[in-house]
Amino acid sequence: MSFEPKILGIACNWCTYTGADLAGTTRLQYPQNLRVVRVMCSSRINPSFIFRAFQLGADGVLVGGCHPGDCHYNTGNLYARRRLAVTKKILEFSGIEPERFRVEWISASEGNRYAEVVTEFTEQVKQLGPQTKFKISR
Amino acid sequence: MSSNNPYIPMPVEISNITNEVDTNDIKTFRLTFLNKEDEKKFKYLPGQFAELSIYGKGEAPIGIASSPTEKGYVEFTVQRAGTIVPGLVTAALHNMETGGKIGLRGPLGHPWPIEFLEKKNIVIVGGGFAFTTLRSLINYMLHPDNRSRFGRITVIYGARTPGLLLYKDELAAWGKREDIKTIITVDKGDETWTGREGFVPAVCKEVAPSPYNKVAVICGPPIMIKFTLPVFFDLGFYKENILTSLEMRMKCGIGKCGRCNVGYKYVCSDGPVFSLAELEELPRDF
Amino acid sequence: MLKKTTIDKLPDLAAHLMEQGTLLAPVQEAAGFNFQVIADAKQVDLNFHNTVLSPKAAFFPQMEDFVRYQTGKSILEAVPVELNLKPTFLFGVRPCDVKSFTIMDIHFSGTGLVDPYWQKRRQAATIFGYAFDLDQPAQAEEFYKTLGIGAADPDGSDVFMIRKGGDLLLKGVTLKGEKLLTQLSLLTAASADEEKYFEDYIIRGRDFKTRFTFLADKNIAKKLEDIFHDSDFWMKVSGACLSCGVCTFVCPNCYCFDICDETLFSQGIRRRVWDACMFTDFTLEASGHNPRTQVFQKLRQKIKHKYSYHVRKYGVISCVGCGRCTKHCPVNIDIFSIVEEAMKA
Amino acid sequence: MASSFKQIEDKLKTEAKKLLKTGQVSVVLAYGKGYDDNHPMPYIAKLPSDADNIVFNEYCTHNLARYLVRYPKGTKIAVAVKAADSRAVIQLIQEEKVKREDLILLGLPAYGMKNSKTGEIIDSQTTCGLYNPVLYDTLLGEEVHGQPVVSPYDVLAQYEAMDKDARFEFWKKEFDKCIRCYACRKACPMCYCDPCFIDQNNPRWGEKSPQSHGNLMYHLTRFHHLAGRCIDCGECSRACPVDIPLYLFHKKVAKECEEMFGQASGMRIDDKPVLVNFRVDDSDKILE
Repeated sequence: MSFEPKILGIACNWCTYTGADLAGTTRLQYPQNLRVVRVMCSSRINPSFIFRAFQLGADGVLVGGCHPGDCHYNTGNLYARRRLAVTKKILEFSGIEPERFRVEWISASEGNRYAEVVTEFTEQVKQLGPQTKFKISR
Repeated sequence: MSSNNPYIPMPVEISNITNEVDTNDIKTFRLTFLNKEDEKKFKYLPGQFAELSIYGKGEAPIGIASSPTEKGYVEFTVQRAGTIVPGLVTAALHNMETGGKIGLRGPLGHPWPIEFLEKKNIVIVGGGFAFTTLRSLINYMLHPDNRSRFGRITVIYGARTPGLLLYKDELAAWGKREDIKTIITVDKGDETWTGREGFVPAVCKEVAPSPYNKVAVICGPPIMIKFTLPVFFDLGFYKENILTSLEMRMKCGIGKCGRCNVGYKYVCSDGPVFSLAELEELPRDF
Repeated sequence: MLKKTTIDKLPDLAAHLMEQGTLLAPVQEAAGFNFQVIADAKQVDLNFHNTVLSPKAAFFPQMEDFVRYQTGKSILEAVPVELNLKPTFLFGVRPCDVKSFTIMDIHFSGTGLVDPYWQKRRQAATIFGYAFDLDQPAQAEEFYKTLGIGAADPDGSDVFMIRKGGDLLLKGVTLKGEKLLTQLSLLTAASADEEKYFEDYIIRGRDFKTRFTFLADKNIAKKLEDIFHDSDFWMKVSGACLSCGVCTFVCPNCYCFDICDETLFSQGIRRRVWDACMFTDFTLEASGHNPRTQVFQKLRQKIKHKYSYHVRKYGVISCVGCGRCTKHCPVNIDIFSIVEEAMKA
Repeated sequence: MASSFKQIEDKLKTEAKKLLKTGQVSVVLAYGKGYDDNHPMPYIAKLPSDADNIVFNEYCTHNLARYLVRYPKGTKIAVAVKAADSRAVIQLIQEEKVKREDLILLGLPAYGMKNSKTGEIIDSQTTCGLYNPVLYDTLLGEEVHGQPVVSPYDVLAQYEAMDKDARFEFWKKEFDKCIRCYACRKACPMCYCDPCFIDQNNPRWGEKSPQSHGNLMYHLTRFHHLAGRCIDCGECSRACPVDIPLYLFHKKVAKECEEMFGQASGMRIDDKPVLVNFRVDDSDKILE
C-alpha cells in the first residue's frame, strides 16, 4: 500500500477557505489527504499549532491566507508572513524537513489554484515519506 | 499498589445534582460509592474535605457538605472556579450529569473539634459559598442522636444576594425549629426579600452573643473573616474558642506535596480547621 | 568485616551487582557526573567530586506514574501503575547525600500517611556510600560540616566505601550490606592496617574542612520565625533571585511535587512531577488568587521550609550542605550566606 | 586601551553613590559580592551607603536588564549595562516595558568576561561578541577597541552544514537533557510573560514532566517567541544546569531574522520588533 500522508491545512476564513469551497463546488479533483481547519485570519496562527500538529502526527502542514494586500483585516497576513517565515526557519534548524511546511496565498476566486496547491503539496509530502521526527510515539 | 495507596481515588457515582443558586455556578453533588468497602472506609466528621478527582482533568479539594449522620452518600457543594485560570475539575464536574462516575480521595484533614464543642453553646457564622462544612456541622449537631450533646446553637449566615444563599430548603426548615436560632442576612435584598439586610460582621455585633461557654465557628470569604474575628474578640470570646477553616492550593491532601503550608503547618494535614489562638502563632503572610 | 578490591576491578564489581539487580552509579556526562542506570559496567566512574543532580531521583523520580486512564472511559477502567522493582544498588553516594535520604524518610514514610512509592523504592535499594577524598579540599560551595555531617560518615549507608590509592575498601554498615558483601566473591579481605586506615579515615572526615558556622537546629528555626516579617531582610537576600527552579531540582532534600494528568491520544497517566516553590503557579489557586507572588516570599518559603518549618515539624534541618543549589544558581545565591546573615540579623 | 575591571568598579561605585544621593534614581542595579570572588551576584543598591558594596569583575556576566520589569512603571532606575545588557534595555524600551526617561544607563565597556562555571572567556562563540554598550548615559571607562571583529553567527556554520537528520539527533539529545527547571526563561531579560505559555493549563501546550515532546515544544516555542527579540547575551545557556547550548538556536533565529528583515534586535530605540512589524514589500521569498 502506498503511503498516504496526513496533512493539516489551516485556512483563512475569507480567502483560502472560500477558495476551497469554490474548488469543491466546481467539482475539481484533488487529493483527500488534507484536513482543513478554518481560522479567521492567517495571523491568528500560533506557531505552536504547527509544532503541535507535527507532534500529533501530521506529515505536512499547509497554511493558506489571502494575498498580501487583500487581507480582510488589512494587515493580518503581512504579520503572518513574517511570523511563519520564522517558523519555517526554526523547523529547518531543528532538523525537520522544511518542505513539510508551506504557506500559500490563495484568494476566494482561486479554486483552481487551491486544487493545484493541494495536489502539488500532497505529492511533495508523499515523496518525503512519513514524518517521524516530531511525532510522539503512542 | 491500589490498596492503601493514598494517591489512588475510589470510584463514586453522581446520584443527584442540586442547583443551589440562581447564578447556576454552585451545585451540590451527591455521590454514592461504587464499592461497598470504600463506603466503610470513608469515615468522616464535619469539617473534613476530600479530593474530587476526574481523570484527564485533575483533582480539586472540596469540603464535605453532608453530615456523617446521612448514610449512604456524601455530598459536595462545588463552585465553578476560576476566571483567570480556568478550574478544569470544577468546570468538568459542572458539565456532568447524574450517573456520571468520578473519583474521590479522602476523607482528608482534621474535622471541627466535635468533642471540644460538646456541652458548649455554639455560634456558627458563615458567609456565601463557604457555608458547606458548616452545614455539615449543623446537620450533624441537629441529628436526634447528637442534639443533646450540644448546648444552644445560633447560626448567622450571610450571602451577597438572596439568590446566592445555599441550601434554601434547609435554612427554611431550621427557621421553624425551636432548638436552633437561625439568622439569615443578605448584603442587598431584592423585591421579594423580607429578611434582614446587612453585612455579617455588623449582624454579629448586633446579635452580640455572650461569650459565656460559647464557641464561634466562622467560615467565609477572607474579607468577612477579617472583619468578623475582631467582633468576637471584642465580645470577649477566648481565642481558643474562635474556630475557622483555611483554604490553600493543595495537590496531595496528605501533607506530602509541600505546597499548602502556612508557617510550619500544612493546611491539608494539620488543618484545615484552626482556632484563632493557633492562627496567631502562624505568620500572617505566606 | 572490611573487604577490598582495586579500582581497576570496578567494572567487575559493577557487573556482579548488575547480575543481581539494577545498578545506579555515577557516569560522566557532558555537564558533569550524574547517576544513571548502568547498562555497560565500564561506564561506572568514581573519579567525581559530586554529581550535578542529587541521587534523590533514585527514590523520588522526577516522574512517578500513579494511574493509567483513558479519556472518555469510566474511572473503573483506570489501572493503577504497579511498581515492579528489582533490587537496586545505588553506588557511590557521598555521605551528605546519604544523610538526605534519612531526612526524606521522616517526611515520606516516618510521619503521617506512608508514601508507598518512596517506601517501596527505598526498601528495594542498597546504598553504597562513598567517602569524599580528604586529600582534596572541599569545593567552595559545600558546607556539610555546618549540618554536622562528616566527609566520611557511614551513617545511613548499607555499604560504605573509602578509596585508598588504587584500592577501594568496602565495609558493610547494615546487616543487608554485610550480607551483600559476603556474596560478592571478587572482594578480598582487607588487612589490619587497612582496617585501621578505614576507621581513622572516618574520624578524619569529621574534621574535614568545609564552610562552617555554628548552627543549632532550634536556634535557627526560632530566629527565622522571628525575622519572618522583616521583609527588608528577605528583599535584600532575594534581590538577585530569578525564581527559577534550579536550586530545588538539584537539591537532595526538596520533595515538593505536583500531581498532573497528562493525556495524549486519549491515553493518560496521572503522575507526580517535581515542582518548585519558586514557580509562579506553585500556590496559584483555581480562583485565580495567589497568596505567594513576590520573589522574596518564594525564597523565604524555601529557606524557611528547610531551616525552620522542617525543624518545627520533624525536628531536623532539611538541608545537608551539599552546595548544589549554590553551585548551579544562575545568579550565585548562596543559601549558606543567607542562613549566616539570618543568624546575625 | 581598555579600562581595567577595578577602574570600572570604582567609577561605578562613585556614580551609583552620586545618583542615589541626589535622588535621581531610587534603585541602582549593579553587581555585588557573592560567596567568593568568582561568583558575584546582581546587587540592588537603594541607599547611597549600599554603593560601597558594588563590585565589578570578569565574572559579572549576569544580564541586569532582567530585573527592570520587576519594578512598577515610573520607578527611576540606574542600571549598569554591558554590551548585551544595553541591547536588552533597548529591546525592552521598544516593547514598551520600560521608558527611556525612567532609566539611567551606566555603560560598562568590558572585555574579557569569563563564565564562572567553566572559567572560559565569553566571546562571540556564545554571545553577540560586542564589548561596548550600544546605548548609555555615562560610559564608565574607555571604549574597547582593536579587538578582531568576528560575526557572532560564525559559530553556526558547523551546525548549518550538518545533515538535517544529524541536526535533529543533535537537538533531540540536547533537549532530552532538559529537566524543566526554567532557569533559561527566568534568566532571560526578554522572557517576562506571566504566565508563560508552557504553564497554561487550558490549552496545555506541553506537559509538566520532562519528556521529549514537552521539552521540544517548550524550547522551540520559546525560540520562536524570542525571534527578533533575543539580544544574544547567552544568559540562558550559562544558567542551564545541564548545559544545553540554547544560544546556538537563538543565534540561528536571530541570524535569519536579520537576513530576512534587515534589522538586528536591540540596536536602536526607534526600531519596532521585527515580528510586530511588517513591510508591504516583504518578499514572499522568505517563505521558501
